Amino acid sequence: MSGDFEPKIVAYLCNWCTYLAADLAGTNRLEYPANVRIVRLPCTGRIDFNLIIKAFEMGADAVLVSGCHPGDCHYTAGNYHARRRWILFRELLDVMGIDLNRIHFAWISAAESKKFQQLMSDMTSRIREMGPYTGYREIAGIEP
Amino acid sequence: MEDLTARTAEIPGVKCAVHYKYMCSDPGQSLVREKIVEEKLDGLVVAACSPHMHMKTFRAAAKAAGLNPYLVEIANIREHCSWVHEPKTEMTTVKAMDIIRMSVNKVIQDHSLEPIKVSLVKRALVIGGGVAGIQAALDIADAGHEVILVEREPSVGGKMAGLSETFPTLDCSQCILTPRMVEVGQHPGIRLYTYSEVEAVSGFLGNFSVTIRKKARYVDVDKCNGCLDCWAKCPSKQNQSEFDYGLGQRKAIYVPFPQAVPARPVIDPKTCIKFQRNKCGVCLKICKANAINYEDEDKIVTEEVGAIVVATGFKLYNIGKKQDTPGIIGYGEYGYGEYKDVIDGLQFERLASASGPTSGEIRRPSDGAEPKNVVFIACVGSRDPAKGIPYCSKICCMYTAKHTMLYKHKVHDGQAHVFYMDIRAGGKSYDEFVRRAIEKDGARYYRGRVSKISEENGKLMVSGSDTIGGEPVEIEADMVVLASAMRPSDGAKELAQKLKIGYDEHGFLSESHPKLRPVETTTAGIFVCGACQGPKDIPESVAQASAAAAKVQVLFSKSELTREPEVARIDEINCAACSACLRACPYSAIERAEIRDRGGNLVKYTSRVNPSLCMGCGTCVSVCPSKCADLEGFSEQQIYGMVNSLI
Amino acid sequence: MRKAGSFDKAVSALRIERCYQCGKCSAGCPMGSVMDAPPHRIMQWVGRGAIDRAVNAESIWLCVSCQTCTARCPQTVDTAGIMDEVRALAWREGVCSPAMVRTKLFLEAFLDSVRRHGRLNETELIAKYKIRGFLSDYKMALLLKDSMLAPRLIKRGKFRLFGGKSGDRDVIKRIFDKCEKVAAAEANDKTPKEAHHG
Amino acid sequence: MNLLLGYYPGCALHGSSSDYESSIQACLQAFKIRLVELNGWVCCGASAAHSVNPLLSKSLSARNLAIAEREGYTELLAPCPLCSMELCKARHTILEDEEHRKQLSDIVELPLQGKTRVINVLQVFESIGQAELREHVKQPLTEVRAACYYGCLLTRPPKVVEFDDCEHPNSMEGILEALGASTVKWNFATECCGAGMTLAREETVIELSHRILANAVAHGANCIVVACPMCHVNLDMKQEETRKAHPELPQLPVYYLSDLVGLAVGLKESQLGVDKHFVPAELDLLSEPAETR
Ligand SMILES: Cc1cc2nc3c(=O)[nH]c(=O)nc-3n(C[C@H](O)[C@H](O)[C@H](O)COP(=O)(O)OP(=O)(O)OC[C@H]3O[C@@H](n4cnc5c(N)ncnc54)[C@H](O)[C@@H]3O)c2cc1C
Ligand SMILES: Cc1cc2nc3c(=O)[nH]c(=O)nc-3n(C[C@H](O)[C@H](O)[C@H](O)COP(=O)(O)OP(=O)(O)OC[C@H]3O[C@@H](n4cnc5c(N)ncnc54)[C@H](O)[C@@H]3O)c2cc1C
Ligand code: SF4
Ligand code: SF4
Ligand code: SF4
Ligand code: SF4
Ligand code: SF4
Ligand code: SF4
Ligand code: SF4
Ligand code: SF4
Repeated sequence: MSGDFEPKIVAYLCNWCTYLAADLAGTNRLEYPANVRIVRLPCTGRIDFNLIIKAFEMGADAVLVSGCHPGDCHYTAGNYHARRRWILFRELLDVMGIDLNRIHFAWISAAESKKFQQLMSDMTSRIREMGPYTGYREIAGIEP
Repeated sequence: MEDLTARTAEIPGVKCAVHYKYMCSDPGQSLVREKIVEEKLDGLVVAACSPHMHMKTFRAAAKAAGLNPYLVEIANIREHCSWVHEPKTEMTTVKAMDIIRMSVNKVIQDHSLEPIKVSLVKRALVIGGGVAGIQAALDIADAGHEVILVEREPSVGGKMAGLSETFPTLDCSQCILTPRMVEVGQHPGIRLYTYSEVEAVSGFLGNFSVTIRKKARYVDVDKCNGCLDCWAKCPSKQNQSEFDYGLGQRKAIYVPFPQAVPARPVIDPKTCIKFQRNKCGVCLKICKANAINYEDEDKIVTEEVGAIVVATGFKLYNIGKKQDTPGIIGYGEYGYGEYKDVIDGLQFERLASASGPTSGEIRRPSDGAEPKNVVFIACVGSRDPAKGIPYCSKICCMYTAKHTMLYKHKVHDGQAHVFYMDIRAGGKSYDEFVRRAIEKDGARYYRGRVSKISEENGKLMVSGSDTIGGEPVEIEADMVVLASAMRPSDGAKELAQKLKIGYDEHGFLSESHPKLRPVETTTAGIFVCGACQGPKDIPESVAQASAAAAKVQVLFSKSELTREPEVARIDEINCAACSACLRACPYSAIERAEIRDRGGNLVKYTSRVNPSLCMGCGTCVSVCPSKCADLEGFSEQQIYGMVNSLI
Repeated sequence: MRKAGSFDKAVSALRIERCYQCGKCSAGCPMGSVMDAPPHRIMQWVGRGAIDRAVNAESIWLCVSCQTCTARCPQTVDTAGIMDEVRALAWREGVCSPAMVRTKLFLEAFLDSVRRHGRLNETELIAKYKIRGFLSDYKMALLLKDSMLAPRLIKRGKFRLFGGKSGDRDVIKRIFDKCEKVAAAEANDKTPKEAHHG
Repeated sequence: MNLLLGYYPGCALHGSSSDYESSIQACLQAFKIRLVELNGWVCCGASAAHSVNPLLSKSLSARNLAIAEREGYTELLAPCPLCSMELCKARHTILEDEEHRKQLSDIVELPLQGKTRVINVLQVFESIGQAELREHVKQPLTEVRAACYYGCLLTRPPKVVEFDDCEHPNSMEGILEALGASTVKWNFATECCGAGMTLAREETVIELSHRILANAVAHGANCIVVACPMCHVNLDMKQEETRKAHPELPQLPVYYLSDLVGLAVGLKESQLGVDKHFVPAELDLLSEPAETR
């Protein structure tokens, strides 16, 4: 563990699935580290590339994007579009020099509160070990 | 808590912050209302539980106090914070503060929104007049709404009108269907367009405009009194009857079957002597009502409707060589179409039907003899990926069992043999029904497929397998009945494209969700029922039809439609009209539009969101390369605002 | 459980796992009625890993490779191809149902001839097959059978006593050697005998 | 036509089925189609090779394909359907599976691309076309009422050989009708005769052959037409034994398709090798009722 470092994780969650899983984790009192900040979105289809960059720009150490399982999208195909775009983004982000290990995609349904809890714990300790993300600021030329 | 409240009050933009233990309770809500009025608030953040619990509650409270309900945000500090993190630690408090700050930053960017109001035509269109369409039309009409029923054939009734007796109760199909057909024909709330097809559809939920082509009947339905004298006298009588699937004959002027609704004939110009050789004209002379009109032409009518129910049913897979779809392959090895005594299930229904070409006696087509050994083969086409149809047709196990019973009841010394792969009889009293066919009516079941059928001296040699006995079996049959796969009816795909609804790789129409929205399509206001959505039997078709009708009534129970205003909008001035959004939108809510100046000259093209169709998924926002699409309630600015506040 | 070896790979490429035991292959098989285990049963055994039962079946030697099963299989299993694979496995392992030794001998004689000449020498084939067949089961009838045909064949000029020879006989031998080496390697690749059952 | 085709005779045509070879050679000559035998071809291994070592089977066929390619043939005629099917199978593999292609090329010690298409005798006549066939006819075969027998391999497996409808083929009927012959509808056109089992399982082959012959007779045929040396062996050479087991079966001449084309264009029985058949097959016999034969 690297000292006192507490990572900041921004989570973009689909309103109909993973956001509800997080709610259920609450109802079930499933404890996990308090490092995540949840942003509610109507659908993972709404998540664009800029939002991920924005989070890093604002000092996030990692970003989570999570929505419904394939085929379960509340809006029929939004998560499918998200997945397709993600394939493109990956390349782009990679070219830009963004550390892809700091971006995590997941499918978590409304019932999978345990999975949400697990992911939050795992992600927090993983990022804690990786240390603060300075890469983006370096790329963007932002003063730390 | 008090500490949080104090710190919240310090966030820029916050006018006041108050603490109350049960904000959602009545006293809590009145506190909210008081503060809104007292402090003249133009935004409200409730830091409490999940928005899924009480967003509605607080929006209502805001509205009651004169604040636009879409200026309310909820900071979820319970489920997402206090219940899941170690209590009373610095980290937990910091997170709670972050959540509140994020919500405040979001509410600052909120707009007043008004629910979208959509007018509503309370008239429904039902496409397809099989048992499903009939049921849906009657249910909607009985609820007091107008129905327009469009049926492609000269009569309503669909496949069920041609069935003999029906599983699982063996009641006579026509006995139960005919009264319903008559009801449809006479219902004051139902306008029937038979021999008609939907040509085009435009508009959206509540406001569809439908163009219908009424094919030329050459008989004026209004003048005709249904005496059928013309039918009796028409000399052109040796034409294959579509209704009897080629086993019987019909005249050139005909009703498909005696109980047809409407009981008005049509002339088939392809077989009418008048049309072919300009002779005859008997029907014109004989008709006292002056209803015959050889000059009749197709007519186009337009109807406005608020909802559409699609019930276009199914057809059977063509077992013979010729196929209409690439990738689907015929069963050359079964000789259907080459050997007259190899027939399909619907043909057998006609043979067994009292109103059929043999008056219900089982006679084989080739020579009219009573077949003493009949082989029934299940899963013909179905569950056969090599032929292009991987799915189970669901009804054939049941109707095959039924066929063996009908056969045995009519030919007491006959023997029915069935080749099957699995017996799929899941349903109330269904398996008992199959057992009855085996135990009481003596059908012999062989578990295995048939490899080939060939004809030898008037006998059909059926080479099959008994995989349980573990050996090939050969049966000399007098007739073979193939339970061929159910496929969507002709033109279903084209219709789906007109309606902008989905269909699967086999052409069955797609429901919005297989479990929770089984009769809705992804297009609001359009519903599906019956076998057009997937293989199903009569009970299921009817249940689904009633469900679709109920959904239509839910829609029609309102005087106008309101929709959540959190929809997308496009900056039309800057839109590059690249159509990326249009293609990505799962609801086809975006259309291409023109911007014209006052002189009517085209300035530019743009994409435009139809707020009546937009469901607010936000896909368009993220695909737009020029950042011209945005989503109310989750706008770019709002989300940035939230993320910004993390610093 | 058997270890996944080259046999499993080969039958999997021929889509054994798609077989749903409909029996259509057996129903159309010209040899189905004389087989001890019709093709669908061989497929079942192979599918569930009871390879021992499959390699010991008479059927695999009765199959005439007519492809009827493959052409009609609703699940696009290459049934005839799998029959070949099972037979080839039996061959490598030297397994053969006693009643089928004659067929095996015939194949052996055939390949011998091709290996030596690059082409089939029918006289040699028949002579070898008959003598070996006789030695294997001492059936005089077999030895005599068709010997009546031979003179008539020769009379009709339909028989070339000294069949053709291919010019590149060295290459042929190398092709045989290489293929047999691969087969031998595959035979080693499979798990020991006792693991053969399902 | 003036066509040159690569020619893969296979062992049967150079062995006991030499009459088939003379028939094809003579017949195609009449249409100015020249067959050039592949230099140094090897046996395809027949059912023996793929029975015991599928790789060997593919390799032997691949060797022949490689030779054909080296010699620049776009089309290779393999009159024996078993050879033809084996060659098609190997070519299918070569075209679809790069890794396998490399392995085979390695084994056969020649470059290998699958360029040469493999065709059967029917395809040659089809490419000549009904019109040209009709033009060449000197003696219309009006006495012939043929049962066209495709056997099992000419059309199977459909995805590999890509020829005609595998359940109800009719290309042979089309060719015969152009010669003025009539054909019968019957049920065993694609049922297997037992093929190479002749030696090893004679009883079975006799039963299978009997079904075929009897069905042809029952449907009014006065002869059977084949395009396969093995079918000919089982139906013609073994017919006497079949009739011993089934005495009610009348004698039925068994022609190669090329025999009939040749006879129709005016070639003599001896040129084609028809006189070498076991069952007498002179054309004028066909006008007599079957019972007297
Ligand atoms: C051999 C057989 C036996 C059966 N026996 C039984 C039984 O005993 N019991 C049982 O419960 N079920 C039975 N069924 C199943 C039963 O037939 C179906 O469940 C039922 O007919 C489905 O009704 P439907 O209205 O969805 O479709 P359909 O009956 O197919 O009706 C669809 C109607 O829509 C019309 N149409 C199609 N396309 C268009 C278009 N583009 N525009 C306008 N109109 C159009 C058609 O003309 C038709 O009238 C049997 C089926 C078969 C094949
Ligand atoms: C092991 C298993 C797995 C399944 N998996 C699937 C699957 O993967 N997919 C699928 O589609 N379906 C599945 N199902 C089927 C599915 O569970 C049922 O179809 C569905 O639950 C039926 O819903 P229901 O509302 O009719 O009945 P229920 O779920 O039984 O609900 C009935 C409710 O009524 C209440 N109740 C009962 N009597 C009274 C009374 N007298 N007064 C007041 N309340 C009463 C009960 O307490 C209960 O809450 C599965 C079923 C089982 C057994
Ligand atoms: S068209 Fe005339 S004759 Fe025919 S049914 Fe109508 S009224 Fe009667
Ligand atoms: S005019 Fe045509 S429809 Fe009328 S009676 Fe004559 S044939 Fe029949
Ligand atoms: S319902 Fe029965 S007969 Fe029909 S496809 Fe399914 S399993 Fe086969
Ligand atoms: S009872 Fe259940 S498990 Fe058995 S056949 Fe019916 S659905 Fe299947
Ligand atoms: S928000 Fe979704 S439904 Fe609305 S227009 Fe955009 S993509 Fe279509
Ligand atoms: S994606 Fe953007 S630029 Fe392209 S048409 Fe849609 S709104 Fe206009
Ligand atoms: S036909 Fe195909 S699926 Fe059916 S038993 Fe044979 S191999 Fe299996
Ligand atoms: S290839 Fe073999 S198993 Fe298949 S049908 Fe022919 S003889 Fe039977």
